[in-house]
Amino acid sequence: MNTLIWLPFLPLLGTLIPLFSSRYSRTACAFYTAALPALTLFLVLSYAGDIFQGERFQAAIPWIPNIGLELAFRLDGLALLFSILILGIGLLVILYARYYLSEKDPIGKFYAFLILFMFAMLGVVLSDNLIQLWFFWELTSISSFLLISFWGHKTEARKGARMALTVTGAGGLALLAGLLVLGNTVGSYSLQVVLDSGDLIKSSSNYPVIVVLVLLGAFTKSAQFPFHFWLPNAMAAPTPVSAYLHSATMVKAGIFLMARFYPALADTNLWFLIVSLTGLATFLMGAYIALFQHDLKGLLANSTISHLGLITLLLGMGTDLAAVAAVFHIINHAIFKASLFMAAGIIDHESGSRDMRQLNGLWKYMPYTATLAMVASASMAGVPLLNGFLSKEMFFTETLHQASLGSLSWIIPVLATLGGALAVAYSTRFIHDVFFNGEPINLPKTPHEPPRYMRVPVEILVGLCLLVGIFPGFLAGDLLASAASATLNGPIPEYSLSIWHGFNLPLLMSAIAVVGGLIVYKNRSHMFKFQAQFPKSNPLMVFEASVQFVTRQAGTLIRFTENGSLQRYIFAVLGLMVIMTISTLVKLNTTAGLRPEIPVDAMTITAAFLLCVSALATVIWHRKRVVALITLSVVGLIVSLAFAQFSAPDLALTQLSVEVVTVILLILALFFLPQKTPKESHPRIVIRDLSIASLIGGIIGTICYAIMTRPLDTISTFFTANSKTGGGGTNVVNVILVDFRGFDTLGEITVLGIAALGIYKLIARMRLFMPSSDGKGRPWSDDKHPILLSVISQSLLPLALLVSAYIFLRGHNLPGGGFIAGLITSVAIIQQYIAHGVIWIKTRLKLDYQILIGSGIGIATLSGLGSWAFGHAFLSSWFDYFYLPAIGKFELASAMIFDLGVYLTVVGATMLILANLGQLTTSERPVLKEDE
Amino acid sequence: MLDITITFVAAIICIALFLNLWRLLQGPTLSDRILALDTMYINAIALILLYGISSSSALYFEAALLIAMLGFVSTAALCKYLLRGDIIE
Amino acid sequence: MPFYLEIIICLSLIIGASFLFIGSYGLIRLPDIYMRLHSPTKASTLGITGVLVASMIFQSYEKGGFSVQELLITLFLLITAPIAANMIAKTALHHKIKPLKRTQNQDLIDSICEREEPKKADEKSV
Amino acid sequence: MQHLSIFPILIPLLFGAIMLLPPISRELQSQRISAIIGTLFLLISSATLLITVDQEGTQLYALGGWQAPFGIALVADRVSSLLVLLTSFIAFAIMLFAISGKDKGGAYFHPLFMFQVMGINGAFLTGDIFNLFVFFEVLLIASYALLLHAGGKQKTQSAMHYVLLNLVGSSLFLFGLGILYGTLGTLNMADMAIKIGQLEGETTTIAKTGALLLLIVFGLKAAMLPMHFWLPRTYASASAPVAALFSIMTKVGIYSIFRVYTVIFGDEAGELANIAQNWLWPLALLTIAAGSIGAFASPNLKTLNANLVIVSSGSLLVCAALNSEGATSAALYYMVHSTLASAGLFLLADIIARQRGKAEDRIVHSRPFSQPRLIGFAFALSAMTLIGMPPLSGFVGKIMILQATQSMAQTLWIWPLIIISSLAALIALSRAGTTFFWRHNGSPSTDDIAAKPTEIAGIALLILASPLLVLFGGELSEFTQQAANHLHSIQSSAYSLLPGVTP
Amino acid sequence: MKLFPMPFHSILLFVVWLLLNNSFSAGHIVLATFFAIGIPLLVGDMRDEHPKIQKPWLAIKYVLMVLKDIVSANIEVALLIIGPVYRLSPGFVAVPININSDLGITVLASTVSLTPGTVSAEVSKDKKWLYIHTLHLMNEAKLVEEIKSRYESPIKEIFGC
Amino acid sequence: MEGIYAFCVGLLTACGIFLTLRGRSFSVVIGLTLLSYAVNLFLFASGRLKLNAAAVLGQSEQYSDPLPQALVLTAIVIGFAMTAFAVILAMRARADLGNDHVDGTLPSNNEDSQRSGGQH
Ligand code: NA
Ligand code: NA
Repeated sequence: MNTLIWLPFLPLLGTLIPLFSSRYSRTACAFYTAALPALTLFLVLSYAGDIFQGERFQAAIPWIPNIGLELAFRLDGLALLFSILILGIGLLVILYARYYLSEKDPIGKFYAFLILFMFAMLGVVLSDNLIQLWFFWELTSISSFLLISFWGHKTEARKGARMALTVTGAGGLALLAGLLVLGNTVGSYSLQVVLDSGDLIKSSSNYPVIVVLVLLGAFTKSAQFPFHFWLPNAMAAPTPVSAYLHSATMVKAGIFLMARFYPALADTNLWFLIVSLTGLATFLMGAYIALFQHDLKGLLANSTISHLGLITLLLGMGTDLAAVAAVFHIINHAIFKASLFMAAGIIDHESGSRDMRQLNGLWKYMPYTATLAMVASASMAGVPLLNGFLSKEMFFTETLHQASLGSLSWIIPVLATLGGALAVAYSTRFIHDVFFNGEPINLPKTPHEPPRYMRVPVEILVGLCLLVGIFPGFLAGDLLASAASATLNGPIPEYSLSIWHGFNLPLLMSAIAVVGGLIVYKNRSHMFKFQAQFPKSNPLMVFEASVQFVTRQAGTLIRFTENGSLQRYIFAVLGLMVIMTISTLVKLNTTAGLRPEIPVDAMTITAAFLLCVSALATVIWHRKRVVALITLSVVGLIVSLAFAQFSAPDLALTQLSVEVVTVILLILALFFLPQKTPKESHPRIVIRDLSIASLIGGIIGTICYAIMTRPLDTISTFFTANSKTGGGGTNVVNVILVDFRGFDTLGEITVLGIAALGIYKLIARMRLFMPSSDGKGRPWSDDKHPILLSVISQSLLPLALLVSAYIFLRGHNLPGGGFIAGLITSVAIIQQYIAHGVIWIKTRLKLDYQILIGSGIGIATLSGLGSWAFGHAFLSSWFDYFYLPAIGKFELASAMIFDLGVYLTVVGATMLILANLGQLTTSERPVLKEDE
Repeated sequence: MLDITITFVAAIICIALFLNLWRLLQGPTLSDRILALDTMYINAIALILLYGISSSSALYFEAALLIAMLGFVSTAALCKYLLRGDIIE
Repeated sequence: MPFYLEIIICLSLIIGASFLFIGSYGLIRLPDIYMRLHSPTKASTLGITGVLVASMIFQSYEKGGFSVQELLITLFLLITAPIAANMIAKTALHHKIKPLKRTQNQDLIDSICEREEPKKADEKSV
Repeated sequence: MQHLSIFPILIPLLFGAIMLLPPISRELQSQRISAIIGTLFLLISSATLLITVDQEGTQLYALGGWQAPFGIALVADRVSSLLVLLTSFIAFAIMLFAISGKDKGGAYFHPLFMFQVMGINGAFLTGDIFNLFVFFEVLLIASYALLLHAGGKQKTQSAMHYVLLNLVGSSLFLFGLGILYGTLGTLNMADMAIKIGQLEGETTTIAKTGALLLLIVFGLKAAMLPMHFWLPRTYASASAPVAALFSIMTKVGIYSIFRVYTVIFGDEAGELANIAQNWLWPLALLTIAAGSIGAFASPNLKTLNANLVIVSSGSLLVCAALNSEGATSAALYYMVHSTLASAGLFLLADIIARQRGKAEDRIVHSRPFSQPRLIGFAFALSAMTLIGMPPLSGFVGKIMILQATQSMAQTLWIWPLIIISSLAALIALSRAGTTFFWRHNGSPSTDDIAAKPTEIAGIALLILASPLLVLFGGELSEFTQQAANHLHSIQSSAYSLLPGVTP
Repeated sequence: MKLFPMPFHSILLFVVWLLLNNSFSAGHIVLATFFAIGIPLLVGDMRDEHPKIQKPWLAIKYVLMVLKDIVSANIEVALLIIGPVYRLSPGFVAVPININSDLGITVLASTVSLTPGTVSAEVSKDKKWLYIHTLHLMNEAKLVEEIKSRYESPIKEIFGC
Repeated sequence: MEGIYAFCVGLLTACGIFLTLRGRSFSVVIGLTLLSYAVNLFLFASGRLKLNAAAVLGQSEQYSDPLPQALVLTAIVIGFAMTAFAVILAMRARADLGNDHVDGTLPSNNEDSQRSGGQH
């Protein structure tokens, strides 16, 4: 496989190395950590020659084709440039961090995060697929979050990191949207295709959306105005992190993005307006704010913002030369800013402070470091013979060569010069305030030169500043050319990298900037005074406050909607139901269908009247609970009669037996509940509820009527036709239950069993309210077990069992079955509990209801599994007729075994519920087993 | 003749049910209501049997039997509740 | 169906229904709960028996065999009706529901409620 | 294997029943062992089923030998077998977690767990709409009982709402079923799909009300606005393994919506074609919004996670509303991803709550963790998955959903909401994470509260599944694509699912 | 364990099974026997000790008598109900009883409830008194005497207690 | 007949819904029970009403639709299980939370509820 694929993954592999090598020594750890990035850098450089020749390397393997994601890498000039920056500066930072971090800091973790970030950055710059690019883009956000919050115990670190993550994360999401639109527009997520489709994109109606979304991603990452505020607060990170992320890598990712998509998106008015104006604003604002920072890193951070603005401005101009200048400044800024951060870190490390009001006159204590810092600062200020000068000259030149603002185009060079002056001013401040300007004030430590190797990275970078500044063509020429060519996706314009271009306008602008900057610095006290008039606003506080605000508002809203009122929740469900059904039902023109209706008879009217009156009485008296229970029983009774009347004897039987068990259950529960319901609904609520209840009643009634009066073509004829021949029973309903749809029944008894288990759980830990008197304050009677009831119940038990056996056995052919039989048995046993009490039963009835449930479900399931032995599907039934002498013909059916399972489950479940509930008040109450 | 008788008898039982309902709603005591419910069970049995006769079907017998068996249990449980609160003790 | 059978069925139906009706009627008509207890307990049991007999004869004829299942319902009712009446009476007494004013031996009610032996008339007067 | 399709239902059923019987019922240890064996069997058989379906196509299982539409048929197609495997996988992982002690605090944890899994698998596999109701009830009743596991006022209170709301829901379900049977005369979903196209006149209108009633029921399960209110409190109060298992329950509602409204009321349903979509649109988007707002307002991690479940429900409902193969494929991928992620976080939240002393999982400062690295790492992975950040699975699902929009209007509504919801998750989870792992006072607890090996294993299975979903995202998304393709073509080839009838 | 712990019930169950099934077929007789033996064995424990029926013939005679009384009771009560209510003179009566078995007391109380104008309302704790309510109390002493002679003594005799 | 039947179903539904919307658990349970009656009758009616047509082979000349009957039977059982659970949960809530309001807390500023609160 192409080595290109492995390039970014080599450092990823390296993420593990520091975690395991940190136990040896910090130096060893740093050494091992550096190995793979160094190797990667070596590999990258090995491509350099060909790339300088204009070649481009690409490699791809499919990954998730459905979303257009493939593992695709490209190494062209731009990628090469960034890879070298990422890996090169990364290696220096590894070395630097070895000395910067204290013994207490977990260096292994630090390196791991750093390498992870390096991997992500490499992924971004090497990506040849839009989705993959975004993939790594987000990884940079995450890994930078981890790095910024490395000292997470500090509030600023935590909050700063979170803010950085939020802002860049939001931008990342916008970027994703932008890239998806871009991909859709082009029809491919391949970067090369996109880059080659510039015209298509720019003429597409999606173009503005794409530009805005992609730029949102870029601007947030590169701290462009108005998203710049996160960067200074990210300075809570350890300085090596700043030196890496905020000079050469992370913040450059946004710049990289703009450069990467330059051929596809740039060179339109929209692009120019957004990008260059944003860049300009950022450039000036960053420089201005940098001037007022007392914190060394704050100054550098804002200067970074400013320089990023400068690059953005260049990229926005849309000319090829501006793009070249931008690429060049990317290189130069990375070099001097990294060295400056490192110098600041050394100062902080050795003096214990970064406050320029305390740091004075360090020249005396650390002259060597001071020299390095001063060179780098000078480069930042754009002093000749240093690299910063060259790209700034190009920048000034380009500001003069544009006419985008029409007659107002002169504003740009003027403002650029102003920005240059501010840069000179803050660079001067960095040099003068720190290294000169009297004696240090209250420093925690006496400053001295850092360890030898801590300086090495700075030395290298500052050396590069000088070398590039003096021999630009030799050192950076090819790199710049190939990077610029990749940026432009085509030939590069003519430009000269020489130091001296003669006396020209840009040189004048530089001169003005230097002089102006010095003047500004000189009069800084006035400016500080001027600035002091404005209220200080810490972006972090603002950010936190706004997050807090949103959180609070969200909380208020949630407390309002999710107010914990079940009545409201149910109302919401029902309200939705009313809206949905009514919107449909209005289209029903005729309620009655063509099916002839059954004539009405007196019996039906009576029953209906009884039903309605009792139902209404239940509602009206629902606050008198026992009365409501009695009227509810009447409703249940009438419902069973209705089933009986309309040819459903099985249903009638089931309804009757369930009814009794339910009533007993409700009575049992009523003992532990208040006897009465207070009147607490506001009349308005009552009217509201009455309205929705009547509406729903009306809807359901209407639908019910509409259905019943229409003919139906159903599959049921199959059941009546096959019940006897296929299922071996004449009671079709029962055959459906135990055979045709036995699976439903299996589920149903499982439900019953589970309900019983759940109820047992509920009861097992229940605290009790045991009223000593009824609702009217009358004490309970002392007759626990009325004698007549006790005696009669004993006699009824065998009879009831016989009846349930009868109901069970006939079920297959006549109304009945295991379920009803089970309920009858349960009621009979409950009757014994009522009549005799728990203790009496306990000594006489040794039934483990839990085992009944388990075996019931088990038997039903096994009866279904039996058919497997004969190669039939689960629950396939068999039945046969047998002849025994003297008895005659009789039938045996597997369905009966199934029904036995049903019977056992029903008895077990009902008894587990009722008996345990009853036992609550006794010494036999269920308690939690110790081991559970 | 049987048809007319059945209609007539059904009407009578229906009236009886109305009377039970009246007592059930009227009360005045809970005992009255339970008594009314208990009587209703009996009238319901009659109604079911009558329906069985009128439709010449023996399928309704079990329903009647169950009402007889289970109605008693529910009456007993309600009474026990009024007496003791706790019906299983 | 032979005419005599039809007559018998009709008769038992009418007799049964009448008793059922009277039972329910008494439930409305009688003035206190204790008196009302009598009417469904007794009148209804006979009433239901009438209907059951009719059903028995009818179903026996319909099936061409004999159908005596209905006896079971009677059996159940005969066993349970007194107990139900007893339970209801107990609740009424427990709730100290005042009987009709002219009820005799009202002084017994306290003893009944307490399930004590009746207090002798002479003890009471002391 | 002939009976493979029913294994995912029978295995938990039988294990559940056996655990109620002695000798296993007597000893917690033997219940644990059988629970692990049971879920492992389940996992193996579900995986086998998926492979079989992938290779041999949809498996029909006619229960009792009665062919559809007369008997109940199980339909193991790519969609259902994927979700069954998902269920089995999280069941296994959760069970690993639970046997370290979370199964204590109340009786019957293991059998109830098994029964709930059975209910979920049954709901996925059944091809019969009434049987779906039955399995809904199985999984609901088991969830009621499990919700109360280990007791506490909070649980009782939230269970009250959950149970009563669902009881109302079940009533509506039956009304809906009554209407559909009363107009179509059949219960098998494929048969319904055929008959729905043949409906004439005003019966169509009646059938439509039935369909909409079902939408409400499924919406209630899926926590669709305005029926989502119950979810945060319920999930937040449930004990960890239960909450984790619940993370698949909203998906049952979503799945049913896909089944019913693409198969029965799909493109070929004549007048009733795509009736749900008009309702789903606004409600789905509002659900995302409500979940995001809830996530913002969440005072603790469990509530936060619960609100993210609502967000994921909303996103899935959006896919249902989009009603295209791409959207369905996205939904299937997203379902797998979000179920695993939220289950993992629910388990993790328990460890977090345990190690933070009185602060529990509230987003306030607390004592430090006793296993900060392990938990921090797990939390970070979990959070990134849920936010939808690469390299974890959330981003694939998110992109698939975003790519599924087809018209400008769809894009304009869906994209901002999906993106803002991700941002809300990002903010909420990063706030929670930084607070948990960095805002400390005091010293770690000295009690024995460290995560136990099986707990770690359970969480690891769930959390580490996420990178695998990305790594093998190509295969998985190809599978979901085929599954979606199948789901959308069932209606036109319904007779192939009905061996009992001929066109 | 005895094969027939409850002989009376066994017979009852046997008969009831045949009644339920309306059949005297061999198959049902086998089943009836099975249940007549099986169910008492199953519920044998669920019983208090009750006296056995000592004089079955007397029991049958008693049952027939009660049935006859029930019919007359019904007619009597029906007449009372439809007659003028203001003439009714209800009352409570305490009947001293002397039966040493709960079963006996229950049978007596049930009989009383089923027969003319009386309902058993309560049994005293010491089981020496049966309180009844009469719909139309004419002669208290006569009523007590009638209950004791007509019902209580045969019951005592039947159960031998 | 169908009209009366539908009216009853509608009325039961309305009664059930109204009670389900009450604040106290017992009322809600009663409401759900009423609602489940309505549901069962409704589901039953989806097979259409028929007289003298029990689906028992050989017992009638025509057969009513047995399938909805089987469904209703299942629904009744499940409904019972659910109701039972809800009832016990209501008890448990009363025990745990000290009141029988479905929300676990009594609505504030309500004289009636405070008065009744002292009753137990
Ligand atoms: Na009790
Ligand atoms: Na008790």
